[in-house]
Amino acid sequence: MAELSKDKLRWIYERMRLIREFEDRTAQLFAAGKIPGFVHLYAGEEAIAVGVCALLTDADYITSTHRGHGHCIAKGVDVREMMAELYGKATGSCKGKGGSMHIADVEKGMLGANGIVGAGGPLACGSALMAKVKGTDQVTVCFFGDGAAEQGTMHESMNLASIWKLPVIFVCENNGYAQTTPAHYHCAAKDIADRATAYNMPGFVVDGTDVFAVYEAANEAIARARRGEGPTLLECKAFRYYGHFQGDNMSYFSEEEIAANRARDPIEKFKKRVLERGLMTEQELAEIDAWAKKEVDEAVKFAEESPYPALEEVYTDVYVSYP
Amino acid sequence: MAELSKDKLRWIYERMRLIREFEDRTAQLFAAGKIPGFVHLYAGEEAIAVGVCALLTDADYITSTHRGHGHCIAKGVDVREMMAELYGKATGSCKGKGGSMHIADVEKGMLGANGIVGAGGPLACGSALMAKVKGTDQVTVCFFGDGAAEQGTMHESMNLASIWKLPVIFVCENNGYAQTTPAHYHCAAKDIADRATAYNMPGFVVDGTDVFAVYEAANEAIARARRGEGPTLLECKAFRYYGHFQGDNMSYFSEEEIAANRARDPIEKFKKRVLERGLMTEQELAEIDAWAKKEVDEAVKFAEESPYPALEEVYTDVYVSYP
Amino acid sequence: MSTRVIQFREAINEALRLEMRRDPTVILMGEDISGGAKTHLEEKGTEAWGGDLGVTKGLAIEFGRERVRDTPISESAFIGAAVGAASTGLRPVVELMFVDFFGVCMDQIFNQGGKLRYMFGGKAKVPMVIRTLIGAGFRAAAQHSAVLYSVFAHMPGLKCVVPSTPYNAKGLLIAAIRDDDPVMYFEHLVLLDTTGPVPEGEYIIPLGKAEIARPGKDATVVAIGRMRLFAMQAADELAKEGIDVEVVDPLSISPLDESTILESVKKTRRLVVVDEDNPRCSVANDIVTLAAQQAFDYLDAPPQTVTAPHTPVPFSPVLEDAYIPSPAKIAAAVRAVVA
Amino acid sequence: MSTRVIQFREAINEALRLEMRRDPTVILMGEDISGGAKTHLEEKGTEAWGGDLGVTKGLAIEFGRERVRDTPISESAFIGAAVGAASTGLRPVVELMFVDFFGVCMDQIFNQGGKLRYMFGGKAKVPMVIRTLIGAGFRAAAQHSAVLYSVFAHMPGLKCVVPSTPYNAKGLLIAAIRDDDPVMYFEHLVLLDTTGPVPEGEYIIPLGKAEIARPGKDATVVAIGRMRLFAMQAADELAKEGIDVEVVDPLSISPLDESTILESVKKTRRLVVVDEDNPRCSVANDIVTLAAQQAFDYLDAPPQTVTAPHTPVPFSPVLEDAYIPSPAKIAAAVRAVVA
Ligand SMILES: Cc1ncc(C[n+]2csc(CCOP(=O)(O)OP(=O)(O)O)c2C)c(N)n1
Ligand SMILES: Cc1ncc(C[n+]2csc(CCOP(=O)(O)OP(=O)(O)O)c2C)c(N)n1
Ligand SMILES: [Mg+2]
Ligand SMILES: [Mg+2]
Repeated sequence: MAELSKDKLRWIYERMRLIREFEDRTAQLFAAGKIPGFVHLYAGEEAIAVGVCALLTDADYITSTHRGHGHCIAKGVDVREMMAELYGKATGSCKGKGGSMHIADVEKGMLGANGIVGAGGPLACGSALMAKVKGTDQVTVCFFGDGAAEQGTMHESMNLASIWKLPVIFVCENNGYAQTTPAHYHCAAKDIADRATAYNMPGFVVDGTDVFAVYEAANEAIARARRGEGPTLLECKAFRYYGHFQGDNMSYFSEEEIAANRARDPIEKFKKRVLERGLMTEQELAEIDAWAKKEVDEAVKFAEESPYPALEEVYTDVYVSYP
Repeated sequence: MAELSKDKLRWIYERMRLIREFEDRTAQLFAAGKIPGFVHLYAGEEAIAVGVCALLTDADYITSTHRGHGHCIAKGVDVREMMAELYGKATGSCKGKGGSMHIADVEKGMLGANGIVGAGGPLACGSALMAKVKGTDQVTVCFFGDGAAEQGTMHESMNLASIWKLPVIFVCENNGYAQTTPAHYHCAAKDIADRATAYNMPGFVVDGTDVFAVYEAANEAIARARRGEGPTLLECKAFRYYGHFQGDNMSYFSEEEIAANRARDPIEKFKKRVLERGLMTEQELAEIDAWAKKEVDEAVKFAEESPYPALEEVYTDVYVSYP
Repeated sequence: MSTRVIQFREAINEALRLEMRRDPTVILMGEDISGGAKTHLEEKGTEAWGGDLGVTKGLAIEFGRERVRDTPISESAFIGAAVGAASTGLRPVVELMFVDFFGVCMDQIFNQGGKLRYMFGGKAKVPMVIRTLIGAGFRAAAQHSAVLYSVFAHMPGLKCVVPSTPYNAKGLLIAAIRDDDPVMYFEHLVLLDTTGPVPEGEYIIPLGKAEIARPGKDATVVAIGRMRLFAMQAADELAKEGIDVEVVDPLSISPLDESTILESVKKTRRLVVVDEDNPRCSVANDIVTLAAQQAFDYLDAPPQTVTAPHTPVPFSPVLEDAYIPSPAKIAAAVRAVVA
Repeated sequence: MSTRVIQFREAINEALRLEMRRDPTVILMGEDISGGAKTHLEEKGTEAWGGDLGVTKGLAIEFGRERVRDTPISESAFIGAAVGAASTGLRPVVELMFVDFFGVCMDQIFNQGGKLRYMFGGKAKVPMVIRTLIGAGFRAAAQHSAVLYSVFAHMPGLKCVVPSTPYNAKGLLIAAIRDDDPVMYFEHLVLLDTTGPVPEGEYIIPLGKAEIARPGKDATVVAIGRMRLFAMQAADELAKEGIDVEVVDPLSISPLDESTILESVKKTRRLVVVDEDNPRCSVANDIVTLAAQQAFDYLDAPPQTVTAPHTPVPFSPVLEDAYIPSPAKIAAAVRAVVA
């Protein structure tokens, strides 16, 4: 933690707060019928995306999941464009064609939220392979859920990344559930991190509600990848505040569980730590809170005022060219 | 070994010798242009199929691979029907419709050779699930190669079998290569058996050229499965005498490797052991050798004399009924 | 049998329930088809969702989690397990949550389930059903809105059924479960909320038989799944213009009831096919080909197709609405063939 | 450019070699495309097979194993890696050994590679090629003999190319590698051994352009891939009977060169489509539909299709031969349309 500059600490808190604000607002907008489709919220897991992305540059890549808003924000995707995308507007990150499950910004190194569970593993091997073939030091982070860990693609990807020593960091976001199904039911391993042995790579269980712990573990793993020593598996244990998607009744959470989750809120944890150690002040934090709220206000305004795409857009962007 | 009755020993030697004879003959017939298509031979790996199947009854199931002849013979499929199948004759195990890569005999519990690497894992979970739902003590053995271990299906199957405690025994036949690609290149794990940890199941490395070792390991695993305690992973290390398929130049084998393989021939090992311990005599073994040769002679004769299927057979057996 | 008005999803649920009562070898597998496995809900004998859209609600409660199995996200494993179980004595009904996910498990469906019988020379059968969601209209975007049934209709060894009303959804599913071949059963997301009269007990609608949804004499509109509803709306509209449309709903797309379609085309001499799937290598083109080959001399106008365009499904509501075939487009196509 | 007679497989190899020399971002991945990785062969700077059928022979030797990568049997991982690499700056050419294996990796092909550009609103491109073997005739049975290109032609976002001669195999592959969209390139197993004249240097045959393989006036035979060779044989046979057949080879099936086909059909007024794929939801039916819709008034006879039956590929040589469309069946179909 000594190594974290004031600027980095601010950045971390800004991003975590911005994610939380974005997600809380999205939940409201969904409930109000303003945002259609399937929406999966990241609130509760902020420390993972932010702790990892704090170590990346725009030249590094990430692959994401259906629960991608947090990854986007942590990787620096514009929240106005994101919100416009959720609304299906022409000004969205994907011109309104993708929606929540496909937000992407390749320029920022964000290779897309993904509607297919486990699909990011192979893609991450690909951008990592690009870096290896071109001889750059870019790394790729593959975020995936505990549920995704049971997909064949993740197995294949971890094996491939390991034998080719690809610069991939596999970050399993174990929020305890795949939809309504608890990880201790769907996963035979005691910890998902145990699977690292199967690929002869380092594997660690990390407290995914502690951004400092995530940062530290990711730092090691990313350095290893940049040194050309291959992939690492980090299992970040966390929780989600919202249901699997908006509309989920969340009946599978017990009351104790919900209380326990609230008690390990990653943002509160961060605040407590920086305040205790005098690294940031209440005032600074409050300013960021206000900033984040304003950012999201503006994003919503931008989205609402933006036009829908022209109907011809149905037919474009399928191919670069199709004679 | 104490537990192996004389009858069982005879059976083991018969089956191993019959496989070897069948495969050597098939190689000749292929070279002579009598058997068409893709043919993958099992010679060298006899101890695995035979050591495992010695513990099964007709009510138990096995799933197999493209290299399936040995599994068929060990599970008691008729060699005349098998040879007729290789010839594409109407009297074949599959009426000539399947060929080498699809020989099956569901009545004998042989759920088919398989042209798709890794496809047997899910199927094995299925027959095991059937037994579990029906409450029988039938087990299913899933044979798969070292190359197949990198397929997503195997990961998914081992996880599923473990969480549901399905009576499956995963038998990895590590013959060192997937086609021309050595396991130490394609597999990140030190031993494939290490992957058992990823599924919280027992995993063992077994000498796949020693039928007694295979028998012993399989005995444990099968007993465990029958007790309802779930799957086990056995990695049987062996080699193959022939190329990946007939026509392979085998250039990737070094000379030392070939010599080392010959020195651990599973049939010679068995003979040495039973002779040393006085469990069988030279004469008994020679009689079985002669018997196996005759079985295969007859099988070839049967195949050659059998008719080809009628052309209408193209259209039948696609569906049970298709109005 | 008394008849009530119930939802499409309830009709499916009822078919599953009746078959599970009748036949102990019928089992279900799928992701969260009950939900909350090994949570406090299971302890209390309840469940979470009964499927993402509530289609399988209550079945785990009645039949237990041994027969109604929540699975990991391992479509290859559990669909392949269904093939293995079907060929050794069970009748599994499995759920592929969205058809869009077929790419992670297709080998087990077409190369194993669909071919096992043929490869084994007829010495096995694979009585199983794969239920799966199809269709646009939910703003679910490019990876959760496809139709794709033409890919399955292409495959020898598979049967494909596309119900369109609660009534036929129930009868077709019962038929599919009792069928000895692997059957793909396609549930349109938007149809799940629709309602209609459904008799209480068991009944069967045979696979491979089309239904004349509306008799008419001026033009034949063959419309699949949800498109039947749009075709009926278009037909009402056209009736006001004096155009009498016959709407044919194939119900099964493999096997396809060629004779009912041909008979209708020979009668009306005009054909419009409506299909929400993408146009290339589609059931729509199969039906046009059928008419062009076997009713050539009867056709008075070039057959028309109204389909989705050759594009993925866009997210934006305005784009998605433009993507889906509409009653207006169907009516325009009919006007063109009767012109 | 001087022209030699070489094998189909050599023409492909040459296309790969030239493109790899020209463009350092072109890389290859596939199972045993070199072979013998990390064995004594690699130590000696040699390789095992250069692909199961020798198509990629020598490329690892010239370009090194960093650019020519043998893979584990993990089609989802390495084809998905190609998608990831393509969208971040490489031009991967990957080998799916047999198209029959598409079921283990299709998600990465159609839901990722094929849709990424659309889902991202045009803000990405995926320049990659998937080479894959198709076709019966090798006695390789039901899981190693399929054609299946219609499944890929169905998918928006993918392009599909089916070469038929060494000459067009080379030109089409170079075009495919330089194309900015994902291209499926289908190599017929039986064609690999065929020979033909091929110029030495680089040249392109544009995607989406059909070729008139043989001009004629009495009937149009559209024949894809290997079927072109059979159609030419049938045409020679029919010429003796005084029937002058025009053979059109689409070369690309997506995009399909509709105008060349339509022009031919309008001229000859008769259509036979020959396609080794299974008949349901097939390119064959797309072409019949095209003619029925856009050349309706020109057709003098119902269009015929000569395809594989709706069955898996049988193993037995006698059955497999009966399964594959033959010159005799093509000739019979032409006789029927000109009758
Ligand atoms: C291949 C595939 N199967 C199933 C789904 C449906 N689905 C979407 S998210 C999800 C649960 C994912 O769980 P996990 O990976 O733990 O991610 P989380 O939602 O907890 O972030 C499921 C089953 C899908 N999108 N893709
Ligand atoms: C899904 C799939 N990918 C590739 C192949 C081609 N193929 C057939 S056998 C084989 C090697 C299999 O190696 P292994 O599993 O070790 O079995 P072995 O041949 O050594 O017995 C390959 C790549 C296939 N049949 N199926
Ligand atoms: Mg989760
Ligand atoms: Mg092997």
